[in-house]
Amino acid sequence: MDNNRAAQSGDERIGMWDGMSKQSEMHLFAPGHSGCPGCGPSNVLIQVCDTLGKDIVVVQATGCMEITSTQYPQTAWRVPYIHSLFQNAPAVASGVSRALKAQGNDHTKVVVIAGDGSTYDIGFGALSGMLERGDDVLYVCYDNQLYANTGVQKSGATPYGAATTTTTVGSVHRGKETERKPIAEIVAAHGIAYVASASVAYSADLQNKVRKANAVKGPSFLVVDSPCCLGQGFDGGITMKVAKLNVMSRLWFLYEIENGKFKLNFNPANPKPLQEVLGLQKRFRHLSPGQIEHIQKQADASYNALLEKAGLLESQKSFSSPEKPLNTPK
Amino acid sequence: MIKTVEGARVLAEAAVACRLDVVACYPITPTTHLTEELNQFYADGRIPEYLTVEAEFSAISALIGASAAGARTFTTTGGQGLLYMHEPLFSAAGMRLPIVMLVGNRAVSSPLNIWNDEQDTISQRDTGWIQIYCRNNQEAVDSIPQAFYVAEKILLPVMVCVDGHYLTHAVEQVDVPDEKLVQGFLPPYKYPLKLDPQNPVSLGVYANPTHYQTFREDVVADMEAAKEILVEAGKKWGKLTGREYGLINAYKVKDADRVLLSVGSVMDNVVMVVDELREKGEKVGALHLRVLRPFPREEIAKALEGKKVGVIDRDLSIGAQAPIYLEIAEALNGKGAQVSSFYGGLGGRGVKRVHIRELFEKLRKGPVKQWITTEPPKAAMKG
Amino acid sequence: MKEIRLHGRAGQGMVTGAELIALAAHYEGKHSQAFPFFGSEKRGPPVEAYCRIDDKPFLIHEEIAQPDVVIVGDSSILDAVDVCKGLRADGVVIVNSRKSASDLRLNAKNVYTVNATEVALNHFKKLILNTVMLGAFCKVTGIVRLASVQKAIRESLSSLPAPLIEANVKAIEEVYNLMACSAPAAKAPVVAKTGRKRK
Amino acid sequence: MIIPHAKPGTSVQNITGEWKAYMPVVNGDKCIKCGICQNFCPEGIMGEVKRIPEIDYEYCKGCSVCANECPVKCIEMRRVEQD
Repeated sequence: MDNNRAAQSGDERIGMWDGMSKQSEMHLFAPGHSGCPGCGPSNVLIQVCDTLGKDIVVVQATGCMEITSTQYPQTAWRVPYIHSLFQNAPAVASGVSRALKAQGNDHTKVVVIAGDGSTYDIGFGALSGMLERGDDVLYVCYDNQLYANTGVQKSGATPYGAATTTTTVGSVHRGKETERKPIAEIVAAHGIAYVASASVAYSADLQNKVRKANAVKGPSFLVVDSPCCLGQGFDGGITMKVAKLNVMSRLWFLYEIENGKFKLNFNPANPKPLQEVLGLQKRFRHLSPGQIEHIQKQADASYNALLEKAGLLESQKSFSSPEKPLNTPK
Repeated sequence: MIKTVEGARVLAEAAVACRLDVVACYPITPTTHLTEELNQFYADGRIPEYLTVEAEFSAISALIGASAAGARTFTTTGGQGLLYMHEPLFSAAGMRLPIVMLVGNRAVSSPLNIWNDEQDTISQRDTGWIQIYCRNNQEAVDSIPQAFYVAEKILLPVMVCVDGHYLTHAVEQVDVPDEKLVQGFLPPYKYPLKLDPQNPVSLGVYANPTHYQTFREDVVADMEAAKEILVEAGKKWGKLTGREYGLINAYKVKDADRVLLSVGSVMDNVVMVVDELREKGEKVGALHLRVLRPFPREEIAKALEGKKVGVIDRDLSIGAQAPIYLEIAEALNGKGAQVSSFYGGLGGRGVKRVHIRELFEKLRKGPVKQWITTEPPKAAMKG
Repeated sequence: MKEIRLHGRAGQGMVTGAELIALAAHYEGKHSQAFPFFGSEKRGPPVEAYCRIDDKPFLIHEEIAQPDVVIVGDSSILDAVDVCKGLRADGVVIVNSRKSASDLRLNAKNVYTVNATEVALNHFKKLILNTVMLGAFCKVTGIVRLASVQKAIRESLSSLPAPLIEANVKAIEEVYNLMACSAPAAKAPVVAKTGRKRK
Repeated sequence: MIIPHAKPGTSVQNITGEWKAYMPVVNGDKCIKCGICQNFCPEGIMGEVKRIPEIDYEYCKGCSVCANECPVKCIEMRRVEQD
């Protein structure tokens, strides 16, 4: 598990790195940010930035990671960074990438780093516009399945059944009554070259996908499961355990969609019982047997759909069709 | 009954007592607790429909549809959220839809700031929405049923504006009107041209130059007519609760030579200082501008003729004089009054009693135009 | 008028502590107000909350600059935050610390310390410090009575599981008894007025 | 004229280490230098991978992710001596 410290051998370190200790100078996302103890998204930022290196511009949407990292006069970012509003990061990123291009810079990568609220909901229109324009932007969504910064409200990424402060548990309604948005498939449907679903707890897979997405000329998209202890209701110390269990219990999948072609990176053939991961989280404490059964059915259905799209279903194995030539030149 | 409760949470009770049909909310500080409390009422079946929209732009858009279809509608937002409603705010007023919204006043970006001032609602004063400002949570709770009463009678949407943090997050004693009292005050909602297959009218039409301005003239005329209905609602509410409301609230102004005027919770602090200074024999007064739209020009002129008036703007019109000051100065034109403009208290600095004492002093000389609550800024700004 | 400022770290319950005092004062027929420092919903950084109590209604919407009482739930913030800022001359400071009052070297005359963390960790898994500190507050100042705060705990924390509510009620009593000094005689309660007239 | 901005990495001035009630202590002998703790630390202050972790307690918030994820359980959470 090589955390691939940012490649910056030999360059001068004017102000970019001034830390109080060797450890505090190591990463492109510095310590001292005010994320909660055990914050999943904070770790995603460190892994993503270190993998991408210094030659990037980060465009951020309002959200937990923006508020905790840029409280004037301090910032945790050691790379060029811009934040404007909650719903316009993809548009801002398009602007930055076109400006760099206009000035003859074709190497600096523009990277949007946004939460699920801005990605699935308020900024979704701007995201779709950016994808259709084919702007050269790498979009990373740290997905903690809720609006954390404003105190745990529901987002389009909140799973079925989960209690949040806007899918409250009462005598008539009990938690979220709709499924998550399949954001990766929706983004892939725009016909872009690379989309991937990763997890904070599978570092090698995550960093590999960051590298592949970075290599794409044009839009690429990563959604990264990054559990939020405060919002999902568990102690910060087990954030990575919850993330691993999400994958092992078919609640989160590791896969890639390259030019529309699905590739499963991890096949949870015999999944862990749902109760193990659901039981760790306060947001699921109220679930009725019926709701748990619904989640189980949904998890298995998603799994089988993914197997089918990746051509791994038993029935497909006998006559898997040859690789179809790409229709859209990329 | 009197409760010790947080502003944002008790406002949900006041709204639900009006028997809402459709609520659509997007969470934003400082009104998240109200958004959450409304959802709890929905989860317990007290509100039939609650949309968790993906953005404030869609909150108002959803309520435009619901209101036109005959539902009584309510939402809440603040700061950036209100700014993201800017376009549909005009549309809702132009379509004469009586939507009621509770705005938790908050500073506007950039820089980003979640604390209190009134830049957000002041920047939306031209949208055609009636604007009621509240000095404290009692006035806020009392103003929601009155907002529906006025909106549904004159068919114009209403913003009830409540200072974020200082009021939305203040836990204090509030006499919460129960549903029976509110139902006695508020007639059921009947939108005359409801979207109805039995009467398939088209709403939100396209008007060419011949007709467009006629509609705008009608909105302007009805906004003026709303003054009477606001006073009517305030009187009717007074009979039921003992707390009467009007367009303005003049406290010890009649014989005052110096008066401070503003909107929102700062006026409670001014009232406390007025009491202090009156004990020392100083003839000072406080005038709360409860209704900013429609702007009560005549009432202001009558109340402040010949006095030294200080207008506190916790908002800005960048490149011009402070917005509320400008309107007050115009209303007092030729009335022998001396109007000063004090602006500041932005982004959570607030205007505290220590500042208010200074402002009353400055009014002795006047008229002046200056910042208030200026900390030693330049040093802090170096960054 | 009594003005109280509570200090601690986000997630330790100091905001709830201010609300419990305000509620307790209301039960005793007084007028009260509480409101929190204000920031985004994160655990960890220092926060403060405010509470005002008076016999007559008051109309104040501003932070507390000259507190009569300062309550510090987490002494680890002492070098980051000047908790005694603006403290009134005869003001009282109550600090959760194992050190003696003098060792803390705070610039205040009346400083009381209590090892509330230990009591809290006996009753709760997490470091919830509000109720334990309120036990010391009632004992030292007598501004509100212990029974009123316990009633406020039962009523406003009703959504919590019952054993946790009782743990809070017991913990506050334990600290109340732990505090060495005696509380000044509490004034007789005033019967709550019916409607509340706002000018 | 002031453009709202902040200089890179200045968050290091914010010593978050005071937040912790518990602190991780590494038993170097049992450590197999797998790098999991360095990789998963949300503050990124456990030093280089492939080395025994050196924790910068100025920033460690005591979240215990490292202790929970260590495959050989060589990191122990100990109560911070509050004064």
